[in-house]
Amino acid sequence: MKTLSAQEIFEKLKGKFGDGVVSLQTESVNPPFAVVPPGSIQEVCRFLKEDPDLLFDYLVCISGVDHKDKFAVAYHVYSTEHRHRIGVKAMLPHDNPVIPTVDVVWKAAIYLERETYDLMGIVFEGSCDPNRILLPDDWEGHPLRKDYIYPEQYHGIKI
Amino acid sequence: MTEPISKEALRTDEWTINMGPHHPSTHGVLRLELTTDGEIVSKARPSLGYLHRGLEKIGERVAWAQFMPFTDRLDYLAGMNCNCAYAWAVEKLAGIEIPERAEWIRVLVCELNRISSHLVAWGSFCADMGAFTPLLYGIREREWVNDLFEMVCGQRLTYNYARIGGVSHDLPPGFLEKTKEFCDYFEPLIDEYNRLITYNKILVHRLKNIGVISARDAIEWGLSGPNLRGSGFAYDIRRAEPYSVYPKLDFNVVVGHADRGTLGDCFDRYLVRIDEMRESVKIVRQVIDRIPDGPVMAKVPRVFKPPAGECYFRAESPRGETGFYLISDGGTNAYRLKIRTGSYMAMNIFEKISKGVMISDIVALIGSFDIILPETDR
Amino acid sequence: MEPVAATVYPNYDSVGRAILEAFPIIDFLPVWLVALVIMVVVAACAIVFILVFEGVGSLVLRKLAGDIQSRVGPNRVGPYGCIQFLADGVKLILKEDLKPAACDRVLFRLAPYLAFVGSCAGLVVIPFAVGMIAADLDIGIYYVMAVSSLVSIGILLGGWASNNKWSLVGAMRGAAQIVSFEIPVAMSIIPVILVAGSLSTQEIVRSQGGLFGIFNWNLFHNPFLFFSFFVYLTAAQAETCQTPFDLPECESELVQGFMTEYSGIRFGYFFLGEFGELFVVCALATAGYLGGWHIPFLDAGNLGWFWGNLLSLGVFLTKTFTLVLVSMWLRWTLPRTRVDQLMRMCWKYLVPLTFFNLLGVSLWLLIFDGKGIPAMIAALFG
Amino acid sequence: MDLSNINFPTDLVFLWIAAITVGAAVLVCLLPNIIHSAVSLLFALGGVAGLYLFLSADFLAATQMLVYIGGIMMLLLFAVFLSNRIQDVKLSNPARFQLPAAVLCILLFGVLSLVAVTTPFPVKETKYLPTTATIGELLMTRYLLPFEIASVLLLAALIGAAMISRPTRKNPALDQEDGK
Repeated sequence: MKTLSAQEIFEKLKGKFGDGVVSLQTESVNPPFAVVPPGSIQEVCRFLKEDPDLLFDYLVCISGVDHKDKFAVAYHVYSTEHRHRIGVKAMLPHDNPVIPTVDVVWKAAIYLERETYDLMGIVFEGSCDPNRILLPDDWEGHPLRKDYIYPEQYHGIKI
Repeated sequence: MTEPISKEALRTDEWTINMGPHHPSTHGVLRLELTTDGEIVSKARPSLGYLHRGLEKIGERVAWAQFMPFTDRLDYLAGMNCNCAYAWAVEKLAGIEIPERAEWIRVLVCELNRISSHLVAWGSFCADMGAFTPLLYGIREREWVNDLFEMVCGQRLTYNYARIGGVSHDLPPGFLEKTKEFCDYFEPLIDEYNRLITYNKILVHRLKNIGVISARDAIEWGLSGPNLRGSGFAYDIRRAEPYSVYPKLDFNVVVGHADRGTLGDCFDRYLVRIDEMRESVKIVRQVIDRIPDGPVMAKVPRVFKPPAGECYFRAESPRGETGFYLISDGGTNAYRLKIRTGSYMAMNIFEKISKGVMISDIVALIGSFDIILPETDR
Repeated sequence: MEPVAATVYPNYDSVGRAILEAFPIIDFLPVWLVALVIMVVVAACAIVFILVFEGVGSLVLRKLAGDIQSRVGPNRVGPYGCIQFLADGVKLILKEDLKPAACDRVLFRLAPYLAFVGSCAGLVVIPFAVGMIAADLDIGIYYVMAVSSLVSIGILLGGWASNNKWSLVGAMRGAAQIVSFEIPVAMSIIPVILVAGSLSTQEIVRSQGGLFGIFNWNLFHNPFLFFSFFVYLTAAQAETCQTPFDLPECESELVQGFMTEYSGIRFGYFFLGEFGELFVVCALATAGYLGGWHIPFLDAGNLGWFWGNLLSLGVFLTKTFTLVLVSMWLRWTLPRTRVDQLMRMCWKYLVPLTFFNLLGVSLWLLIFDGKGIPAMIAALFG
Repeated sequence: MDLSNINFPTDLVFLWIAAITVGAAVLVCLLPNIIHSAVSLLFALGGVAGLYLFLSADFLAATQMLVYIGGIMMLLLFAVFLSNRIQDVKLSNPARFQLPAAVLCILLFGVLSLVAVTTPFPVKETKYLPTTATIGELLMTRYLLPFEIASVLLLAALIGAAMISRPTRKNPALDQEDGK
């Protein structure tokens, strides 16, 4: 067991991917985030999981955040071996929020991604189960977006 | 006969059976689409969301402190744990130090609630297995815990006890003595439960070797809490990422140890809950002995505005990790409030491990995961 | 048509004639009418008995459940809730008789009757007392086996006609279970028949009378019979679909199994049938193994018509209800088996065991010339 | 039919049972729903059991109930359920080749009626005597060989059926338990 600090983890990422990771966000954030471009999320996650010094084997949470002009997808990962944690964040454009899936890295991502897609409308490309989960399949819109307009009725039922 | 009749000749049609949302043992409004070949389930696809109330959206609309009652509704069998987890998360976000006594009180009520939640889990699991009596035994003991909670906050189910910065009321006089009395009464009962039902041959045969999850799979699929520990992996957030006063307390992380069948089967998950109740009693006793005096509420401004920032806090609830991912933009309410729950992640692996079991085992699986639907649907 | 062997084989003609002779005042009535009236009265007695048994039984069941589960149980209707069962009965009768829109209407209505008739027809040969038996058929136990096969048909049809998949799963389970467990039930009652040398239930009970009190019971006749009794109880528990073998209707898996779509009095028929069957199997166990209506150290036949019947009836019912209580006790204590475990238990364990037992009893009877252990001990000490 | 000859209660009951038997048998052919046909067959078989009683064959009647209703009917229902789309309540039972079947039936009916009318049945006084002991004795002495052959045949059929229908287990956990 060798617990690494967020800075050390970020250095390792930087060493592997160079410009593939953008920055480390530590300001008033707990745990710190490594911000990566959406396109390289799969590689970064796979590296995080498989590198013997990192071994981030436990995907804790995937959250979508609507920052009005753009979306953020935040991945919280944890290593049960080294007991360190870090966040990975990818920023997506607001008009076309698409990001490659990480369910090929952690199976835990299946439901978390389904939920994020369902409530936030972020599309996870290549997901093995790209369906809605909490809302009905024919629901219109994604309620957790800030610009969500509440529907008046659903199939004639007043909401 | 060298060649038996070809399988094609005896091919059978598969059925689609709808299990739930109104079914006696889906623990609420869970719906499963079962595809079965006779009694053998070839696929069980959970269909969630019948209890979706949009708690995360509500969290963005109400003030920080006003969200506290909603956390009760997150997991109605362990309201205290959700209360405290939310309070801890907000305090971590805002950097508030809370009084020592408040921390101890929170740990005390959390562990008491863990006992009552595991009691219901155990009882309803036994009821799913056809033994109705343990459920009522569990409810009987839970009443005692509810009485204690009624003393402390006036409520029996939705407590709304924790506050940002402490707890709403100090412990009433006589509470600690009552709690000690409960511990003395309850601890021998766990052995009685074991004698009554745990090692009953029928129950053991129903549960062992069913729904085996290896530790590797459990981590891969994001299981947490007793479901993960049932696979023999000693991972408890109270120990792995200690919060509050847990580092000062002496307790063991209970893991499954393949008591009767394969490691990580339903019986191991069952036993983990039974043994965790013992550990919780142990913690409660320590808290009773060591709880300090002092105030129970920190100074928190009436209009509470945490500084802008993000925070992910994890707490060990009876049903696994309850995580709050909070984003503040410096306003009076959360910019984003994401809740991660143990039951939701347990449903994730359900489709995988329910392949090839029988319809009766589906019930055992649901019971062994101890899912609770407000938590999965939020 | 003369009643040739009226003593061996009770014939309603002969009973009718006897009554005509006893009460010449009704001489103007034809014999067949008197016989018919007797039949109807006896049948009505049986139905009323099973209704009362079901009512009181359900109350006892719930009170017992309350006791075991450390709660009170029904206590609102009447003192200590003792007429709760009347309220339940009224509720069952008054409740709307729902039929699913897509059900098979004819079979949906027919099925409860089949189940009810199949389980309650067994009452005909139950030897309630020294002189109380509806018909002492020469094929007594065989007859019970035969008519109880109607129950499985009723369950199967009821489950299928409901047009509900849970019902159908329950019905298939129920039919398979009842058909399978008929074998160990029958095979574990055969040793008793061997000892008594008759299929007639009354004859079996009579063969257990004698001087040694309860040691005349077949239960203590020899070790094989002792063992056979418990095999019978286990198998009977499964054949009547009681917990831990209540798979056809297990509420935590199949909602309510084959009864899911039934409500009101049709549900009541299934329920009555279940209780009736419970009584019949327990009564058969009493008659076959526990000495039936024999009062220990007392010959019920010598007590006179009234007292003999009354006392022996009391003894018989006490024994039977004790077994019923044991069944209920198990119901509130044990979890439920899975369907494949149940079938494995039946075919891999119970059936071979009963065959082994049968062989053992036959050899015992052959070697010791039909004498049981108590009789041999008695012979030893003169 | 000469009504004055009817021995009032007994013959009436006989006629009633016979009517049920024949009526149910006719319904077996005519009902459009195959499950309904099967249930009619149940009543036809039950009626035959009743007729056995009239022949003072109580053991045979009970056997008829046990074997045909408890066993064969059950198997039949299972077979229908398992070979058809089981969820479908509206199972149909289409009639084909009606004309040849009708001709055949009428011919058969004629032959049977002829036999029934022309055979000199010996009329005996019915004696309600128990038959069980006699049957048991005969099975154990005179008909022992056929009895045993039938038993072996049935056993072979049982084992064969179990062999054929034995599924390959999908759940290794069940196999493991089985092996113990």
